[in-house]
Amino acid sequence: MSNLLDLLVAGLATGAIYALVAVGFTLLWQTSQTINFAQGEFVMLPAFLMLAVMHAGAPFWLAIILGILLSLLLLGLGFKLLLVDPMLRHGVLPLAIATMALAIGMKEAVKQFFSAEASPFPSIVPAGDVSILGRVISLQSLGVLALAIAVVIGLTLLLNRTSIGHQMQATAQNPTVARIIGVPVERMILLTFLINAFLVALASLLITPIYLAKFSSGEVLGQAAFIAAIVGGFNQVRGAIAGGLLIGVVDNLAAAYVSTQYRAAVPMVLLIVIILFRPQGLLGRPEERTV
Amino acid sequence: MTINGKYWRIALGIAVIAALIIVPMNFNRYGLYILSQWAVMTIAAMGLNLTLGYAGQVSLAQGAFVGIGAYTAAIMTTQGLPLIAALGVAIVLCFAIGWILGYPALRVQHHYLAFVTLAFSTLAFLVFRNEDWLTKGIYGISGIPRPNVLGFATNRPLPFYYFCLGSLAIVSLAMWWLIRSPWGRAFVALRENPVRALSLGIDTRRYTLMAFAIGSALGGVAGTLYAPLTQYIDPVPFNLSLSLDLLMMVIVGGSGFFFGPFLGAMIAVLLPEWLRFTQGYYLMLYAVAVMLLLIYSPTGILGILDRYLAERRTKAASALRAVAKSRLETAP
Amino acid sequence: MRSGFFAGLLLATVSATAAFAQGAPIKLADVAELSGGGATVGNNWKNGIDLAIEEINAKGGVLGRKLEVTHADSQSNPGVARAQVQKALDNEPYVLLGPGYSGSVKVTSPLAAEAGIAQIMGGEAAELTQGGNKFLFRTSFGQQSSMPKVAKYINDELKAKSVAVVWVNNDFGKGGRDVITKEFAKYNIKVAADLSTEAGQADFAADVSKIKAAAPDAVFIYLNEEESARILKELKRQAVTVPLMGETTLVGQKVVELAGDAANGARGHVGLTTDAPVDLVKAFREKFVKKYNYVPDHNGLKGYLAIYMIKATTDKMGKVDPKAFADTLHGLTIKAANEPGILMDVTFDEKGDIDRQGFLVEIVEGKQVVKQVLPKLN
Amino acid sequence: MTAVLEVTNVKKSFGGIKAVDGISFDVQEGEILGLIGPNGCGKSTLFNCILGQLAPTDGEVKVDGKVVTGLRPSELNRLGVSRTFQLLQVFPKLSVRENLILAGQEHQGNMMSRLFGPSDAGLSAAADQMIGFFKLDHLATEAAGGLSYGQQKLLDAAMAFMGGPRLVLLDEPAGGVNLTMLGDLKERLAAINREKRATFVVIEHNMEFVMSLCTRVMVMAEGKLLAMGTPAEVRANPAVIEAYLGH
Repeated sequence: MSNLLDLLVAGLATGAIYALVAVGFTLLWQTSQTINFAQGEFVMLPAFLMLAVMHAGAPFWLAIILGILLSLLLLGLGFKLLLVDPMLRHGVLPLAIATMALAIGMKEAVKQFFSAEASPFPSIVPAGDVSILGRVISLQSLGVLALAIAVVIGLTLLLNRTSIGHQMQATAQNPTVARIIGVPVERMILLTFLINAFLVALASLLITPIYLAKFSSGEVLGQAAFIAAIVGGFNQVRGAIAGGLLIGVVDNLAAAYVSTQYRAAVPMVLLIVIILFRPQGLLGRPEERTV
Repeated sequence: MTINGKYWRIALGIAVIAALIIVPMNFNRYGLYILSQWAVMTIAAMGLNLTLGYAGQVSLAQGAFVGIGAYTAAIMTTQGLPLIAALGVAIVLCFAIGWILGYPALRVQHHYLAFVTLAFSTLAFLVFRNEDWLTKGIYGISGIPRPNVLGFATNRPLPFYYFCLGSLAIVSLAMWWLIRSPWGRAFVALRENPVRALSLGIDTRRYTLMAFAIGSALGGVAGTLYAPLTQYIDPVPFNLSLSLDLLMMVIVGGSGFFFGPFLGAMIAVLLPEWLRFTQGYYLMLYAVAVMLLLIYSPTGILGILDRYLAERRTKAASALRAVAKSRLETAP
Repeated sequence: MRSGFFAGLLLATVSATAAFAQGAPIKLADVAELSGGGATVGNNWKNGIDLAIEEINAKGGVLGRKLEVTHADSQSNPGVARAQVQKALDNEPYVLLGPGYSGSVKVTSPLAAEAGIAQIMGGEAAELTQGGNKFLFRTSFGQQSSMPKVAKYINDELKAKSVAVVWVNNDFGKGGRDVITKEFAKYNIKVAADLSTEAGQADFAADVSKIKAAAPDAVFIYLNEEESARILKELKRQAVTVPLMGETTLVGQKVVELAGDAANGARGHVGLTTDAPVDLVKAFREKFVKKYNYVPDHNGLKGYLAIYMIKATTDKMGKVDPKAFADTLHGLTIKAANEPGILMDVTFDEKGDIDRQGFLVEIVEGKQVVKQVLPKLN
Repeated sequence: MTAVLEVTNVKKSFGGIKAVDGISFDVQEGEILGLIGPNGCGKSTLFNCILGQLAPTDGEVKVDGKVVTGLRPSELNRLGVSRTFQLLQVFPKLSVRENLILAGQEHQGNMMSRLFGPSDAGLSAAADQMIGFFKLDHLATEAAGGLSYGQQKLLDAAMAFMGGPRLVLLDEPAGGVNLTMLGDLKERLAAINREKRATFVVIEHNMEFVMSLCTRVMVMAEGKLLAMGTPAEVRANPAVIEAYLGH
């Protein structure tokens, strides 16, 4: 039983990471029908940007700020202007495939220009542990969990309580109508790309001390985030959060109780079951099909 | 297309086929190996092109089907069974699994389908790796024999290349027949406009499943050739990246074009060769090139060609129309 | 398109000129995991090769002839490795170097044997040298020589009766796991938990809690560098205090760098390490860091040694003879006193396996400390 | 005379909005029924419910006395119910002839004969006849996407007739078609109606077109049936004038 509790806590900590990555993923889908297959690599890159700034001699705090700014520029603005905008008219699928190519390109670029080796990364959360109800939990895990909760609250407030949020929701639901009623649709779409870039940079900052900075570290993360988004509900921020936490827990329980050799299979089976029986996800709204 | 154009195309076709038969006779073993690999990958990409390019259903599982085919061939031929038997089993197996995998395609589209097939890809890899009793797990299966075809041993690289080329020719003819048949027309209808297709009596469900099943079966065919080509297989080559590579081949060459996979596979197999001077940068350059290509032409290289020809035709047609119109206007 | 590609292929064929003309460079071919999952392995191996060749050429080469190497990328894929090796062999190199992955070695070694060209590779799987291939040589201990030493240590020194085995589920990890489980059986050591993990796995919480639940006397960890670091951190977090034992990677410099404090107390058998208490190895490490700006793992050493194996063998023959190369290297003992580049005395047996001294080390305050030197057998 | 189509109390709501609210009517063999009404009154939704493209919330649809609610559009089509769409729905990359063969091929043979049989499913002659009938002769091998809008509209209609349907539902066949073409289209539809005893239901905004082509006209407003009668009766109906001229 105590073992189970440990696994749940560990699963939630990992799941919170997946959730953070999945949230941005669903935002992009909602406002601009972008399936970003490079989302995992988007989390991998900011850490390297920060490391590069530090190698140039800057202190950690400055590296964080510059790293986030560079992420906004490259992964937000650059991604939208250079890839999404010119591709969007071709439809969902070509864009999705282009992001697959982008993922390969990003991994290779980091490997060539930085290193094929893993690098350690400083932690903004002190590396200690705390004891809660007799469970030892690392501060890093708590930090990720706290941030994930903060992001949900922050995003929910932004979307539901501010006029920008209402405009974003209008854009997500029906861009044509939104444009007619005077929503600056283009600016709202750009905003979601920037929010996504900010989220992945944050995720990178929190995860890399645990996962290490490596060119390939986005692969697992990206896949887990997709699955989380689909399982939770592609068109809901809270769905992505719930999906992330669920996948984290399921993965840990599978490793403990099913088989370590097949642990990777369990989230996949969950994914297939969800898609077959509840394609809108656990918390998602069904998307009315016109057929 | 004018009569001249038609003859010119037939002549070009014959020249290419003759070149594929004659030129490699002087090739070293590596050249033959690469060409054989190209033939095998083209078959797999043709299967995916049917699913994706003609029927419009995205699949990230083609690599897994190549794996299923390869393991079927490896397991059966190392037990002393002939490759042709393995081929039969692989086709039936992949067809059946592809059919089942097509069911999600009836419920969901696009990205969901991509993830279902991606999940399947991962599951297949895990089975290849974990089921030691069947697949010898991570150690792989070695000593896969090359077949005797019509009494000829294909141990040497050149005969084996001809075996691959012959298989490619058969598959190409079958595919040509398929896409020119009413089925091919139905697949295109399915991709272009499923709603309209339904209203014309086209059973989109059955055709979708067929597109998946036939495409997957061709993946299996490619796999049964892959195993004797490398003579050793382990689970690693059949992970997700093979599926992604095949997808890129179809997209780069030209999805929905008959010759797209030929071109795409050639680029993918030979690109490392051409870009060797770039050292480690070639994958990066490839990725960038794919993105640029997709931005410019989402239907790949042949899409560019097609657009160019279409523009020329439209220009010619509108010129004709202009002439006809001016005649009408000047007529008394 | 097509004609360009044929022209390219023809060019490649024609360019295989007379490789062994006197005074012309000696051509070596390397096929390694320069991209894909084994990129770390392959790039270290490649850099080690380049460093050694640079040194040798700076001193006038081998028998007065320069060494020249071409690197090809196997993309960590046996199918590609086979193609690249085929291509390398078509150009008739003096010796074939690589690959590093055992699976890739398995598919390529018959080709090299058929061509009669010696292949010096980085694979460690036990079975590679068991098949009677007369042209295949290791650069490091195979698992069949290192694992018995680990098992003996666990039995004699740690006095463990039950051990949890954590391994990465690829050919490297599975191979090691299979050999050590057999060795454990000889000592009647029970495998308390048998945990397969994925390459690139980030989260070891579930694995470690399984280890805790099994309550073994020791844990044997056989993972790649990053995963080793992650599991060490997790073991520390979940307060697992039993001895942690590994082979080469667990106590490597990279793991210590990545795992920080959590690496303290980890022990392992090391065949090749840049931390060996051997002056020549330390000098190698300095040269490598100076050139490439990072500390190599044992694959960097393997690549470096491969080149000096070629040099020593060729010097011994007194001529550049690819046919006699393998015969000469079998049974050869190379002494570091005569050939400093070989770093430590080494003997090759008839199977192509090596005999060299090894070390048992422990991480103490972030440093590798050699607890025991396991001498060369003969 | 038997009723080819019987629609009984069909309802369809999206969320809380009732797009079609209890419509009943029937169409006799050989009839041309016009369906008119302001934009958004539920005409196209009704079409989609009849044709199985949308599942009706309630109600029943019969074709030739057989209940067809719940059948898929493709199954309905093979029973002889065909349609066109409000927006152009030809296959732009296929040639005109290929478009027509596609429209007819599922009414021939079975899956196997469609795979192993001739490439045109034996329909080349029928397609060419249809091409001639719609006066598209010079365009037979052109890609459909390269045709003018009016020509595509003709092709779209021609495709609906390839399977030899008993009942055809046409959704704004005249929309965006120029005057000359419009005359052609009307004349062709009338000819098919006469020669093949095909039954039509036509949604159209072009009053002149509806009134001159149809034998009976049905008016919908806000999801309900407003009026039904001959063109003259409907034209004189005050409720219809009210609905069209605003509240």
